[in-house]
Amino acid sequence: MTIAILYASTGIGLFSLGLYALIVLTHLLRKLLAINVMSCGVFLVLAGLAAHTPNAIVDPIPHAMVITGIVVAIAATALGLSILLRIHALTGRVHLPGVDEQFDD
Amino acid sequence: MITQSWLPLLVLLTSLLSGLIIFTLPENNVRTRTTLNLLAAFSKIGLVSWMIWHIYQGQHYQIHIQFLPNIDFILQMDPLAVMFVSLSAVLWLVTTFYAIGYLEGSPHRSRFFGFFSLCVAATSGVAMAGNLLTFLICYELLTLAAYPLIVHRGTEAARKAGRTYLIYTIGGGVSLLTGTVWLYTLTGTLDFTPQGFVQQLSPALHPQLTIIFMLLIMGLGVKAALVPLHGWLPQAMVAPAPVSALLHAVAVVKAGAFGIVRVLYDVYGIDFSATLGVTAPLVMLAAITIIYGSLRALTQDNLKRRLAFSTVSQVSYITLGVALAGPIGAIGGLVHLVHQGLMKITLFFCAGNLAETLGIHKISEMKGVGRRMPLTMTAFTLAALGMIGVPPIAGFISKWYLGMGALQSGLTWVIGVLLISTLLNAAYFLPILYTAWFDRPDTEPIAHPKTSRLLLWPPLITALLSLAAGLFAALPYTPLEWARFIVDLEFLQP
Amino acid sequence: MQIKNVTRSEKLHKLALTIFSAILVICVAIGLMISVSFLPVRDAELIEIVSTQLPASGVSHPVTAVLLNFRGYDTLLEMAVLLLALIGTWSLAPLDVQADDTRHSPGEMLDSLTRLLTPIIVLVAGYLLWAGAHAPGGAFQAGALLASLGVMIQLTGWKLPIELTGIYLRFIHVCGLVVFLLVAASGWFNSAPFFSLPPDLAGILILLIETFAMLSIGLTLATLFLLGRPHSTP
Amino acid sequence: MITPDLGITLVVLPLTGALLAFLIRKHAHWIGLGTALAVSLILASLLTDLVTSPGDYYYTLGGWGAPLGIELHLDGLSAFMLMASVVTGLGVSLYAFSYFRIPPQDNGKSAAFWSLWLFLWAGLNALFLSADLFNLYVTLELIGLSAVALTALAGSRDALISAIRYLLTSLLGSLCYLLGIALLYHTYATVDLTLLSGRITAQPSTQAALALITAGLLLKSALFPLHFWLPPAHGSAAAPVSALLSALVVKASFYLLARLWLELFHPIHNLMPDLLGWFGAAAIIWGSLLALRQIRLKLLIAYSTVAQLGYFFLVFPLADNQSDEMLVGAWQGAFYMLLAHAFAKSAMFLAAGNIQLFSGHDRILEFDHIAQRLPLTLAAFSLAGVSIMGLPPSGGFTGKWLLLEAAIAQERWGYAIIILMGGLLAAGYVFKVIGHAFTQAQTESFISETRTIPAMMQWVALALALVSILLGCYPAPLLELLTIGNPFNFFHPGS
Repeated sequence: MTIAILYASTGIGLFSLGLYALIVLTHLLRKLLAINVMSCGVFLVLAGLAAHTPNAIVDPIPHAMVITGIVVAIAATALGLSILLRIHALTGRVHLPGVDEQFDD
Repeated sequence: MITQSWLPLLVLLTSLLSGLIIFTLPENNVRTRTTLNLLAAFSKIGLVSWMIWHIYQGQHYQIHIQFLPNIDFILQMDPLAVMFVSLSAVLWLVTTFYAIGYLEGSPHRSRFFGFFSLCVAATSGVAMAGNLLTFLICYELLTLAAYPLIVHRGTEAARKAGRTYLIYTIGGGVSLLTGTVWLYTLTGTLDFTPQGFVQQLSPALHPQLTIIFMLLIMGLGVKAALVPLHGWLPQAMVAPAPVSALLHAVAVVKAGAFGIVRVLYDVYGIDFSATLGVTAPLVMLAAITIIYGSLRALTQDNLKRRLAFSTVSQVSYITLGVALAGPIGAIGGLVHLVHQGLMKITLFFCAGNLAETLGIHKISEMKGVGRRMPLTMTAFTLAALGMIGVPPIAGFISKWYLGMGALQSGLTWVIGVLLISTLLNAAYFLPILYTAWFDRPDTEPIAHPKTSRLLLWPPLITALLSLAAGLFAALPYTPLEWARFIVDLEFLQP
Repeated sequence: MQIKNVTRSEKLHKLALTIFSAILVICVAIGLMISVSFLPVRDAELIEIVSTQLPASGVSHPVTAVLLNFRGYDTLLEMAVLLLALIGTWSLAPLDVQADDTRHSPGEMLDSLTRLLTPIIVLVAGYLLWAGAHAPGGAFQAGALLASLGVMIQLTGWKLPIELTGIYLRFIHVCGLVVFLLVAASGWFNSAPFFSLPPDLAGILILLIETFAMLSIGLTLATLFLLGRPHSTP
Repeated sequence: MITPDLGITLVVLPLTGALLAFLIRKHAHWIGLGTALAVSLILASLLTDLVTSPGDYYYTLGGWGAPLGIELHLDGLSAFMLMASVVTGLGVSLYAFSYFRIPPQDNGKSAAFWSLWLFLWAGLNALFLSADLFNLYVTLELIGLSAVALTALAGSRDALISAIRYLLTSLLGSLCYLLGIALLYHTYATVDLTLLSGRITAQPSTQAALALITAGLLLKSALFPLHFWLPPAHGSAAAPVSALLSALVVKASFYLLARLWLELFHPIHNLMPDLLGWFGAAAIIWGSLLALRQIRLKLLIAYSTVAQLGYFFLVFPLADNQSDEMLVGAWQGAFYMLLAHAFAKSAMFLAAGNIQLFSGHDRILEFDHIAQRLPLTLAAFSLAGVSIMGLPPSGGFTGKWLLLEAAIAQERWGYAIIILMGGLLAAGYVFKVIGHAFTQAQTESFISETRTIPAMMQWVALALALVSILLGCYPAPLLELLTIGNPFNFFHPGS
C-alpha cells in the first residue's frame, strides 16, 4: 500500500465517520460539523491521490480542486451556522424536529 | 378529391375562440356576449352547410398538423363527421338561444357560456377527428369542459355529481388512452380508415386486439352510458336544463356513442370486428343497457332523472344498430344519433321550462300542466311519442331500421328487446302525458304563468324538426339519407 | 405507564437507527476502501500537459495556473458561492439590524497582540499573494489570513464606523468578482473565447485578479464571522 | 462559432445582475427584471442559431480545451433545459417584481431575493451548459446554497428549519458527488465528460463512483425515499421561491444524472435502471397519496412534485433498450414531461402564492370564497392542473403519451399501469382543489381581510400555465429540438 492509498483510505474513513455522525446525531451544530468532517475526508481523497502517479509526480489539478472545495465548504458552513443561530433565536432549539411535528403550532 | 383545407379547423375555432373570448367578458356585458355567441353559432352552421354542399359534390376536406413524430393532428370532414357536426351545430344554436333565456340574471354567466362553447368546440373536434389521437384529445377536452357546467350551480349536490362524473370519465379516459397507445404500438398508425386499419395484423395479435377493443369500448362506454358505466349520468341531471340538454343530446353522451361507431367502422372495420367476435357481446351489452335504462326510468318520480335513464336506454340504440354488423341496422343506429338528439333535447328543454315557470321538478306535480303551458307540453308530447316510436315521428324511423337490421343479421331476439323497450318507453312516457293533459290540478293556479319566448321557441323548433325528420325521411339531405350515404361507404366499397 | 412506553419505543427507535446507520456506513466504508485500494496508477498525461502549458499561463506555480487560468471558470463560480453565502446570511439578519453589541471588553492580552500582529499579517498576506505566482500561496491563502486579522480586530471590540458599511463595504465584497469577470470578458475583445488571457499579459492580469480577490475573500470571510456572532433574541 | 459565446453569456449575465443587485440594493428589482429580459433575448437568439444550424457545439473556456481547461457543451438537450430555466425564470422574475414590493416584504428582502435568485439562475444555466464534472460540482453547490438561502428568506420558523434540513441534505448530496468525481479523476485523469466517456471501463472504482454520484444526485433530486426534505422546504418558502425550487432546482440534478447516465454510465450499469424505475414508481404512488391527504395547498403542490419527479425516473428502465427509436422516444417523453412540469408547477405555486397573499392562509377547505374572487389565479391553477394530470391537450399529456408508448411497446405493463394510475391520482388531488372553486354558497358573509393582488402576479401565473398547455398543442418542433446533436445516442456515432 502506497502512502497515497493510505491517505485516501484515511479520507474515506473520515467520510464514513462524518456520514455516521450526520445520520445519528441530532444537534444541528454537530450535524454541520459532521458535514465538515466528511468534506475533509473527500479533500483528503482528492489531494492524497494526487501523488498516485508514475514516479509519484504530484498532480496540481486536485490541489486546485481542493482549494475550490474548501471555499465552498466554508461558505456552506457559514450559511448553515447563521440559519442555525436564527433558528435558535426563534425557537430556542437547536435540534431538528421530525418531519411530522414540523407544522404543528 | 381530397383538399388540404383550413375549413375543418375553422369550424372548430368558431366555438373555441368565441368560448375563450367570452371568458374575458365582464359578467354584465350581456349584449356583447349574446352577439358573440349567436355569431359563432350561425357562422358554424354556415360553414358546415357550405361543406355539406361540397361534400355532395365529392369534395373531401382534411387538415394535417404535425403533432408527435409519426402522428399528426388530423381534422377531416367525412360523411360520418358531417352528420355529427351538423347535429351539434344546429343544436348548439338552439341551445344557445334557450340558455340565454334560461340563465337570464343568474350569476357566472360568462363562465357558463365560455365552457359551453368549449364543449361544443370539443364535440366538433370529436366529430371531425381524423385519427384516434385527435379523437382522444378532443374527447378529453370535452370531459374537462363539461365539468364546470355540471357543477355550475355550486350546490353540494352539484359538487357531488361533478365528482362522480369525474371519477367515471377520467377513469374512462385512462382506459381509452391505454387502448389507443397500445393499438399504436401494434399498428404504427392511428388514422381512421373506412373498413378499419387493423385487419392486416397477424392473427397472433388477435387476442391483444380483443383486449384493446374492450379497453376502447370501456373508455367510450362511460360517456355513452353503457351499463354498468352509466352511474354518472342520472346524477348529472342536477345541472341547469341547458346543460342537461347539451350533455344528453349534443355533446357528452353522443361523443361516446359516436366514438363507438368510429372504433367499429374506422378502426376495426365492421367486418373484422365481426370476425374477431367482439360485436356480439357489444350487442348484448347494448340490449342490456336498453332494457335496464328503461326499467330504471319507470320508477323515477323526478322528471329529469326519468329522462336521464331514458337517455341511458336510447343512446344504446346507436351502439346496438352499428354493432348488428349489417347495413340496415347501421342505418338505424346512425340515424338515431340525430333523431335521439332532436327528441331528447326537446324533452329537456320542456323539463327546464316546467321547472323555470312553475317550479315543477316531479312527475307527480305535473297534474294538468298541459292546460297551463300548452305549447311546451305539445312539444313534450311530440318528442315523447317519438321516443316511444309512434309514426311518423323520427323515433319510428330509427326503430324500424333497427328492427329490419336485426332480422337481416339473424338476431331475432333483438326484435324482442326492441319490442320490450318500446313497451317500457310507452310505460314511462304515457303516464306523464296522461297526467299533464287529463289530470285535474290539485290546486287552482294562482296566476297565469308566462314562459319567455326564448324558452318557448327552442323546444317547439326541435320538436318540429324531429317530426319533419320522420315525415320527410325519404327526401335528400335528411339524416336518414346521410346515414345511408355513410353506410354505403362502410359496406359497399370493395 | 404510557410515558414509559413512549420512551422505550423511542429508545428502541434510536437504537435501531444507530445500528442501521452503523451497518450502512460500514458497508459504504468497506466498499470505498476496496475500490480505492484497487485504484491503478494512472498515466501522467494531464500532468505533462499542465507543465507544457505552464509558460503560457502567466504564472510558474501550477496550482495557481490551474486555479486562475486553466480552470478559472471554476474559481469564478466558487467566489460567487462565497458571496452568495454572505448574501444569504445578511438576508437572515442584515448588518444594520444586527442586535447592539453588549460585548465583553477585550482582554489586555488580545488587544496588544492584535496591535502587534496587524502589520505583520498584512505584510504576510501581501507576500503570500505575490508568492502565489511561483510557490504555494495566492489569493485564497492571503484572503484567509486577512480574514483572521479581521476576526481578531472584531474580537477586540473595534467596529467599523456605520457610514462605511454601506455601498463602499459592499463594493469591496464584490470587487474580486467584478475584476475577475472583466478580465475574463476581455477575451471577447480579442475575439478569443471567454476567459482567454493573452500569454504576455496573463501574469499581470492574474495578479490583478488575485489582489482584488484577496480583498473580497478576506472581507467576506470576516463579515461572515461578524454575523456568526450570537445576537440577542428579537 | 457564435452560439456557444451566447451560452456563456447566459451564465455571465445573471452573475453580473446578481452583483449589481447586491451593490445597488434600492433598485435591485429593476436590475433583476432587466437581467431577466436580457437573458430571455439571448436565449431566443441562441435557440434560433441552434435550430438554423443544428449540431453539437463545444466551447473551450480560456481556449485551453479538455482535459486541461473547462469545456461547455451545447446540444439539443442542454438548449431544452436552458429554455425551461429561462422561460420559468422570466415568469418568476416578473412575478417577484410585484411580489416583493407588497408591504410586508421589506426592501432588504427584495434585494437579497434578487441577488440570490440571479446567482441561482447563473448556476442553473452553467450546469446545463457544462461538460466538466468538477465544474458541475461547483454549479451544483451554487444552485444548492442559493436555493437554501432562498428558502430561508421567508424567515418563518418552518422555513428556517426546512432550510437547514435542505442544506444538510444538499451538502451530503454534493459531497457524495464530489467523492465520486475524485474517484473518477484519479482513475481516468480527467473530469471532462467527453473524454471520460471514451475512457470509462467497468472497474471497482468506477462502480463506486457510479454509486456515489447516483446516490448524491438522487438525494438532491428528491427521489422517493430520499424526498423527505422536499415538501417542507417547498411548502414553506415564499411563493416565487417555491416555484423556482419545484420547477428548476430539483430538475437540475435530474438532468445531471440523466446526462451522466447517457454519456458515462450506460455501458457499465447493471441493476441500476430498474432500481431507479422502481423508486420512481414508488414516488409516483406515494407522493400522490400524500398529496391527496394534505390540507394545505402549498404542501399539496409540493407532494405533487415528489410524485411527478417519479415519472422522470421511469425513463431509466424504459430507455434501457436496444431499439434506437424507442429509446429516443422514452427520453423525449421524460424531458418533455419535465418541461411541462416546470411551467405547470411554477404556475401552480405562483397561483398558490396569490391565494395565500389574498386571504392570509392556504387551507384548501376554505377556498370557496377565495377562488371565485381570483378568477385568473383559479384559471392558472386549473390549466396547470390539466398538465399535471396529463390530460390532453397539454405538455404533460404529450410526455405521458411517449413514456406510455415506450412502456407498452416493451410490454412493461407494471410501468404502464403506474403511469396511468399516477394520472388518476393527480386528477384526484387537482380536483380536490378545483372542486372548491365552484361552490356558490355564502360569498358575501365570509369576506375576511383580503388584499388586492397586482394584476401582473395573476397574469404571470396564467401565462405559465398556458404555456404548459400550449406545449401540448404543437409539440413537434420542441421534440425535434431535443434530438439536436444526438444527446440520447450513447455511443456518439460519427460526429
